[in-house]
Amino acid sequence: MAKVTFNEELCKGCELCTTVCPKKIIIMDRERINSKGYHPATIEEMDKCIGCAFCAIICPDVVIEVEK
Amino acid sequence: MAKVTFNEELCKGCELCTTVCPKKIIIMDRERINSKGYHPATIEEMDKCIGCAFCAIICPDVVIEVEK
Amino acid sequence: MAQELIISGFGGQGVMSMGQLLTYAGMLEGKNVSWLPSYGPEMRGGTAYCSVIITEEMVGSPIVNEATAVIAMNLPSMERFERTVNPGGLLIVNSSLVNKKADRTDIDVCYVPANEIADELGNTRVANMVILGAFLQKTRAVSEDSIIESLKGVLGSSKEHLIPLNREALKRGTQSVNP
Amino acid sequence: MAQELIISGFGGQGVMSMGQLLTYAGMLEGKNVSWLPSYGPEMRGGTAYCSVIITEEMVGSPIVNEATAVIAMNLPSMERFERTVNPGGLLIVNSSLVNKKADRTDIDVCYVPANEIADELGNTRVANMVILGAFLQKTRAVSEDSIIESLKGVLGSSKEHLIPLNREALKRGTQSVNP
Amino acid sequence: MAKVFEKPKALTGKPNHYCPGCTHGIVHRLVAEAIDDLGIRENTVGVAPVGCAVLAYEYFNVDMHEAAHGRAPAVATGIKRVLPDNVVFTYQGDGDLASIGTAEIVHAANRGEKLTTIFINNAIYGMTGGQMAPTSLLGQVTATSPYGRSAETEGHPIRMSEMLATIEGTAYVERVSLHDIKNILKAKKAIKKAFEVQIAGKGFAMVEILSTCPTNWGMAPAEALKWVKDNMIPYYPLGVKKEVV
Amino acid sequence: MAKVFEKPKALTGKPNHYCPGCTHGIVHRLVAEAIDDLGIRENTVGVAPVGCAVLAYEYFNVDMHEAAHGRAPAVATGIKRVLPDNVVFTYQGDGDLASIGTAEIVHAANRGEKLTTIFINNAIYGMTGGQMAPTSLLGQVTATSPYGRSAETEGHPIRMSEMLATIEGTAYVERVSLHDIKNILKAKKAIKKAFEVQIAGKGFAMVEILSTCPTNWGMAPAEALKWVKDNMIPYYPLGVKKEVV
Amino acid sequence: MAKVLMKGNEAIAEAAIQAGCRYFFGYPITPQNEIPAYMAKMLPKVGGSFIQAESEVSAINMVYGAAGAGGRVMTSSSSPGISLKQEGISYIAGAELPCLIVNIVRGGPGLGGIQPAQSDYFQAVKGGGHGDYRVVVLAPAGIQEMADLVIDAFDIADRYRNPVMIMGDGMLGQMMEPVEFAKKEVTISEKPWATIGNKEGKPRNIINSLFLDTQDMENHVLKLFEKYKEIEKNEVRVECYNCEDAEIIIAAYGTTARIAKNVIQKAGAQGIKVGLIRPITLWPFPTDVFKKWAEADHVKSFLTVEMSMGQMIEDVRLSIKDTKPVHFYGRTGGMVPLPGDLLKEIIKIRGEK
Amino acid sequence: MAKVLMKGNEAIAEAAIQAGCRYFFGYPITPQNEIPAYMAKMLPKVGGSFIQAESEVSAINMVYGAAGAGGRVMTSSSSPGISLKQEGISYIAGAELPCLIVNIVRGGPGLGGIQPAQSDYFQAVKGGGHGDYRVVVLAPAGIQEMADLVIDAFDIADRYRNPVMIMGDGMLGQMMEPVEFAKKEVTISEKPWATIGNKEGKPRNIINSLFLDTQDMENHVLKLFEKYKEIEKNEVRVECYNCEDAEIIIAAYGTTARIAKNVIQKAGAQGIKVGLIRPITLWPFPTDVFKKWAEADHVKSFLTVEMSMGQMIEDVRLSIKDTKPVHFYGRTGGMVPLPGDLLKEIIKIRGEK
Ligand SMILES: Cc1ncc(C[n+]2csc(CCOP(=O)(O)OP(=O)(O)O)c2C)c(N)n1
Ligand SMILES: Cc1ncc(C[n+]2csc(CCOP(=O)(O)OP(=O)(O)O)c2C)c(N)n1
Ligand code: SF4
Ligand code: SF4
Ligand code: SF4
Ligand code: SF4
Ligand code: SF4
Ligand code: SF4
Ligand SMILES: [Mg+2]
Ligand SMILES: [Mg+2]
Repeated sequence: MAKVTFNEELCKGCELCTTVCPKKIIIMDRERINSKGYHPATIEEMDKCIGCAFCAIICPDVVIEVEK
Repeated sequence: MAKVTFNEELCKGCELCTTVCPKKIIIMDRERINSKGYHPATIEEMDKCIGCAFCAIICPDVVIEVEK
Repeated sequence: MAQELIISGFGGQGVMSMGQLLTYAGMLEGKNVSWLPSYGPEMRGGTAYCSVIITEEMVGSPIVNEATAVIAMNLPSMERFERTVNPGGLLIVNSSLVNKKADRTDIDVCYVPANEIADELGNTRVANMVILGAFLQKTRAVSEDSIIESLKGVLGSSKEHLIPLNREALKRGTQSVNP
Repeated sequence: MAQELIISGFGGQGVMSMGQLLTYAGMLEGKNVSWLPSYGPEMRGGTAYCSVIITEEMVGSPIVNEATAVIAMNLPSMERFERTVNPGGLLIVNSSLVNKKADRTDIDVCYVPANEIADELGNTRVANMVILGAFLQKTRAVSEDSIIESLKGVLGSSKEHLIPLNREALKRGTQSVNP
Repeated sequence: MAKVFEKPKALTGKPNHYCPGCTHGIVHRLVAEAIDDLGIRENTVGVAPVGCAVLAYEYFNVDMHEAAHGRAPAVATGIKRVLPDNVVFTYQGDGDLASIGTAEIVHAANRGEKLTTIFINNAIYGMTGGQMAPTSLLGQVTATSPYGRSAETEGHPIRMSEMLATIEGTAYVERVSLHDIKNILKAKKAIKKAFEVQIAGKGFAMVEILSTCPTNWGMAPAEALKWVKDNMIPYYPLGVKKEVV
Repeated sequence: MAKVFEKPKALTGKPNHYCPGCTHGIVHRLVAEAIDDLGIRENTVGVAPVGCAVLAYEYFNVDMHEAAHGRAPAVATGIKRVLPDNVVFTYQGDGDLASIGTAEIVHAANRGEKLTTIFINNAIYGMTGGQMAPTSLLGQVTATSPYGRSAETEGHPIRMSEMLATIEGTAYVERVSLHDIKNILKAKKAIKKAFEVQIAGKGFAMVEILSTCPTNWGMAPAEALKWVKDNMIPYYPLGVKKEVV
Repeated sequence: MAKVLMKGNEAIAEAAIQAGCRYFFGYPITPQNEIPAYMAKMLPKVGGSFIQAESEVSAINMVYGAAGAGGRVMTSSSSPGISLKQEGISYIAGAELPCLIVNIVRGGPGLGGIQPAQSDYFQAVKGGGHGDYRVVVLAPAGIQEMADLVIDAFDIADRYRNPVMIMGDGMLGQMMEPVEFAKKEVTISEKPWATIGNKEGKPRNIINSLFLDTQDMENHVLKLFEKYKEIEKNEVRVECYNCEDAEIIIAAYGTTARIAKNVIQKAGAQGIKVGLIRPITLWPFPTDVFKKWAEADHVKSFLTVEMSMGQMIEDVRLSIKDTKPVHFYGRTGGMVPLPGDLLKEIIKIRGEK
Repeated sequence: MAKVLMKGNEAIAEAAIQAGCRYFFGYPITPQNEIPAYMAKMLPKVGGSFIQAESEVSAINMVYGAAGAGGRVMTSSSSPGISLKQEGISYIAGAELPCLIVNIVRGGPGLGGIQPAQSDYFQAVKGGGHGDYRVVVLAPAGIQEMADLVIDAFDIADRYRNPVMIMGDGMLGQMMEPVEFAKKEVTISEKPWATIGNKEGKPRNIINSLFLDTQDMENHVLKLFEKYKEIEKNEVRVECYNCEDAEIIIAAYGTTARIAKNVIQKAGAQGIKVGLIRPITLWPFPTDVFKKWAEADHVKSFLTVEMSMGQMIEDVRLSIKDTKPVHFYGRTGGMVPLPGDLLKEIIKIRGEK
């Protein structure tokens, strides 16, 4: 089991993490907007995460922390 | 038969012409000194000249004219 | 009355072009005008703004330090520029993105849900025209026709088809506030 | 008497080092001194010169415009500097390379066949020491010992064996002119 | 649960000012990771360029020196001569390194300065709003090549890695890309190697990183990565261009 | 009797200021002969460098422009853009071209400017009295490498022709020498070719000429030529480095 | 042509093209990037040539080459980039070539900031490069004037064979105002000295600033300074505003002059009589105009207003020979004076007397 | 140490080494080539580092880096090369780093000549680079003073974290005079701000001159100018010679001051009382000393003598607020004033009154 944490305030909504997740579980949260004005990335089905950290590796803003 | 003319005032006495003459007929005139203070190059046995123009080709100061 | 206003918002909200349209319209009406953008790296993703002056007098400094009106398209803009409105002046807030009320009580504050209205028109990008409509309704700074005229100049003939949508957005904006 | 002299010749004739030796000697004798070379691309193959001042007073400008003495090691030097000698001053000509007489009649002119004397000593390169000897004989600007002292400093211990030759050249120079 | 990924110590953690999806951010992290991995944080001095990374001194948690545009290799040379036992790196864009700073990078390499250079080739001037870089591709439309770069008037894109590889003093030069996870990991390796080469005193080391500028390319970040893969890599082949062993 | 050798028309005939035996003089004549041969004297603009050839404008009998040190390629670019139908050449030393002017030559080549560059590599700064050039050989003693050039502190001599050959815009680059008659004749051919390449509009053309500086090398002129042959050529191999046909 | 709304930077570029400028060599730098962008777009259409040079150093040397070949040529940059051009500018002045250099000044020293500043006055006016030379420096205060001065600048450059500089700042470069381009025929004078090829029978042309003989060198500089005297006689431009009965005269150019005008109106409303002398040419400086007003009894003092720590103030003091007090009010580093603060300063100065 | 005979250029280099300078980055140019040559020879022996940079631009940026890393560092060049360094000098001043820059001035503009000149005064003193900043400028008039000032220069640079320039000319660089080096212990102050690695627990050091926030930028410049005020208060150096009863006071520095002294003696012999104020610091300028003498009744006028078309004269006029006439006598382009001509000028000025 793995856990991915997003430091939402840092997210710029670039969507790169969504493109590399092998499980395609990262989505952009269209409902919320952070103080910078971006819709942050988020995970709804965390249990599907395999902790590969691809999302973190590609994130240009060090938004993501991964635990396994 | 060939003729080599030195524009003596331009000669800087570098001796390069003497090194390339296949006939080794060019010598530095130790007796004379031009207004720049150099012993000019000269030929004593002009009849040995084959007009190859090697001397003129290597002269950095365009001192030499060759006729054939 | 001379207008000295600041229009501010996120990059991409069309605040710069809104200001230019207004300035152009003022010029078409024979007034003295200037437009001055903020520039620099802070624009990157951050807040951008421009200062617009439309006046019968000569334009001295194009910088607006004391505004007759401020248009705030997002929260950081309101926070930054609310205090620059002259007493008795106007603050127009894009209430679609700003869910806070202004602190000032000595000025006229209008809340326009510009993005929502634009969405209703089928194109979020005309939110700036909506809010511009509201501004014109309040100030009569220039006529709507002059705005449309300038817009034609800006869009060029290839994009003339966008005029009706923009005119509609302007109109919805004027209707969104009391004169 | 204060000496303000110009030493001039072809590059390679040792005019610069002659001037430096003299200056160094002046310094060793506790006088105020300066040495100033000509510099620049015209040196290339052309004529080089230096100005030397040896005086009890303070040295103002190190440039010598009006010389107490001129040493001309070649013809161009004589042509250029003959006129700068003060009336009553001294012109020393290296007659080995200059086969012309000076025009000035209001100055003391000495002709020293420096290269020939140097050749006799077996080394053309000490022509400068020969002429320096002549200069010292005429002016007593500094003592011969001071010159040898400076030379030792310049040559360093590795070339100490050259001292006798140079001393001899100096001596031959002093002998070549009347005091 | 153990952390499998967290912010490296050699980053300050200050939010960066780069545009959404700009790969400058990825490179910052990779450099910081390499510094952490090698345990050289306290011994490293970084030189920030003038370019979008002008504020790099805010992000790298090491002593930093802000250079003049293009002069980072000269600044780094000055630092390294004073501190031969420190690790010194420059971080430079393609305008900085391949245009105004051409002489500086060529001669730092030629002197074999023991420096590590991180070269961000994003085929554009990001900072100043999207002008042509010497590395812009043929046909690429930029603010100063509005009709697309033409070989006739602007010349071909310059391949700095290949050029610098001809220089004796260059000990290591590799070109990498960031367009997918595999390549990001390769890039990280290359960056680490470029520091190791410096530490081993072998000479000048550079990693050229094909990077994106979504803003000035006018593309979404993911699209920009694809553009790197489809358009840049064919012209800028990846791989080690020189390695002195 | 017919003249088999006389002063070319593209030389003014003014005596040059070069030291005895300096090969700058030979190169001047070769360039002038090429101009005469091609019949382009009235259409040529030359750019003089800052270096021993700073007075080249006195010697070449064509319109001349004196550049700032190292900037001849930029000056020539400006001229060529105004006068695309003229022939423009630069004449540059190794300090000028390979040191201070590195960025200018790289980018003139990279833009594929239709220029001809005559590059005098004499492994030294002649004009300023014998300082190290980027092209000075390892071990060479100069005013600024008094203990001999060391790879460790000064780096290896730079091979500009090889470096510029990696650039797309370079249409022709050849290295020649002047150490004997055969090579002088080859050099002449190369110079002529470099003008022809420009006239044909193919791109940037350069001839690197291994040249002597008897004065600052401290050698007799003939000895200096031998030094070129024995020491320079092994490090700077002669021949065509690039030719676009 | 009708009025159009344009950024200052664009107006400079358009005016240059209308003035017959066909060659532009530059390097990007904020806040002047609209100039190269405009030139890149338009020059190919009019048969000209645009190059983004590899650096500012190269750019100015391309200008040097193009000017020598007879081209109407310009470059533009901002403060750090202008510093890099100093050697080249000195060469161009020394070789007596015409060209236009635009400096859209930003805050300094060093990398500084990109906001409006006037802290390159000394560099422009006293000579940032080495040696004895002068550059004509024009300081527009509005977009229309910017356009007009660009056109004049090329003519001045050609007439005197001398580089001319336009000094603006980020505010003037970025702001939009209406501007009208008078379509006038451009006549560019012959340049018989240009290096275009030595046709048989013509004298050989050489562009050069090297003089190995010191007397030649001095003569050359003396000749340059004869020319500069002519320029000082003919080319001074200045605006006087409200000086007729002013107690205090503000000296300000460009952006600060605009602010000063606002403040002068406000001060007038309060009964304080303030005038403005606005140098349009920073060199040649309008010395005589300052002197004239300094002699007027009603003028009690001067106040120099600059976006710098005080640079032009020296020329103001030199012009009036310190016969009246010259005060200074400045903001720097990209800060633009606030009208209210300036007014306070005026009131303070008035109180002091 | 005993007196030795040395060229000015060599004395500069030797003095630098004695002052603990261990890093030299430069590029050859006449007439200062003896400096790099000396450094190339000596620095390796004392554990220092010499680099012949690829250009003056690189050299000044190497200086910038080395200074940031805490090294005692210098560069030297001559006029065109100094122009190329202007961007870098502005950066170093902006980032507040100490270093020594030597300019052995030659005639200009452009390539000019290599003979002595003083025509880079404006560039050095008013700021050849962009932005609001100052460089301390020292102008020695003899070889001993050159050596002494070099040692002082490094201390001043460190004390104020500011670049210092030594201005000489070809004559001072090339001439030999006796010089003595007082063997004193060098103590180089700590540089806690240097970028030497961010050891845990210490604050992170950043060398920088960028300020995106305009108020920060202005505050930074104000802080610089506070420092400059301190320098103006503490570091002015000047020599007054024969001023006590002078009718005419010559203002001259460096080479021209030497010539002036000769002439003053000659004038004295003719009963003409001439004095000399010789600024040793060109910035900070000895304003107060000029003011003091201008207030003396016996002083009727000033005469500025420069090897330029007249640059320092502006500072002389500003210093005395034009309260007395300030005449000018200059030669330029490598010409050095002749004592006889200067004397004639003095006699002429005296006749005019
Ligand atoms: C001397 C100088 N010239 C120009 C500039 C303006 N400038 C700032 S960043 C930059 C180029 C940025 O491009 P690049 O180096 O490719 O970095 P990127 O922004 O793409 O990462 C330029 C030209 C400057 N600051 N200084
Ligand atoms: C900006 C500038 N820097 C330095 C110089 C001094 N300088 C004149 S020529 C030269 C180098 C000459 O060497 P090179 O280019 O190899 O030509 P060479 O004399 O060997 O033919 C230098 C450094 C200068 N004139 N201008
Ligand atoms: S760790 Fe891997 S699986 Fe989990 S969210 Fe990130 S990319 Fe997807
Ligand atoms: S990659 Fe990072 S910044 Fe981009 S959307 Fe994902 S979490 Fe946000
Ligand atoms: S032409 Fe040939 S043979 Fe005759 S002198 Fe010259 S080199 Fe000798
Ligand atoms: S090569 Fe020319 S200069 Fe040299 S000695 Fe022969 S003729 Fe004289
Ligand atoms: S402008 Fe381009 S390079 Fe710069 S931060 Fe934005 S995306 Fe990145
Ligand atoms: S110094 Fe060297 S390169 Fe220059 S002219 Fe003399 S020999 Fe030739
Ligand atoms: Mg880039
Ligand atoms: Mg050379």
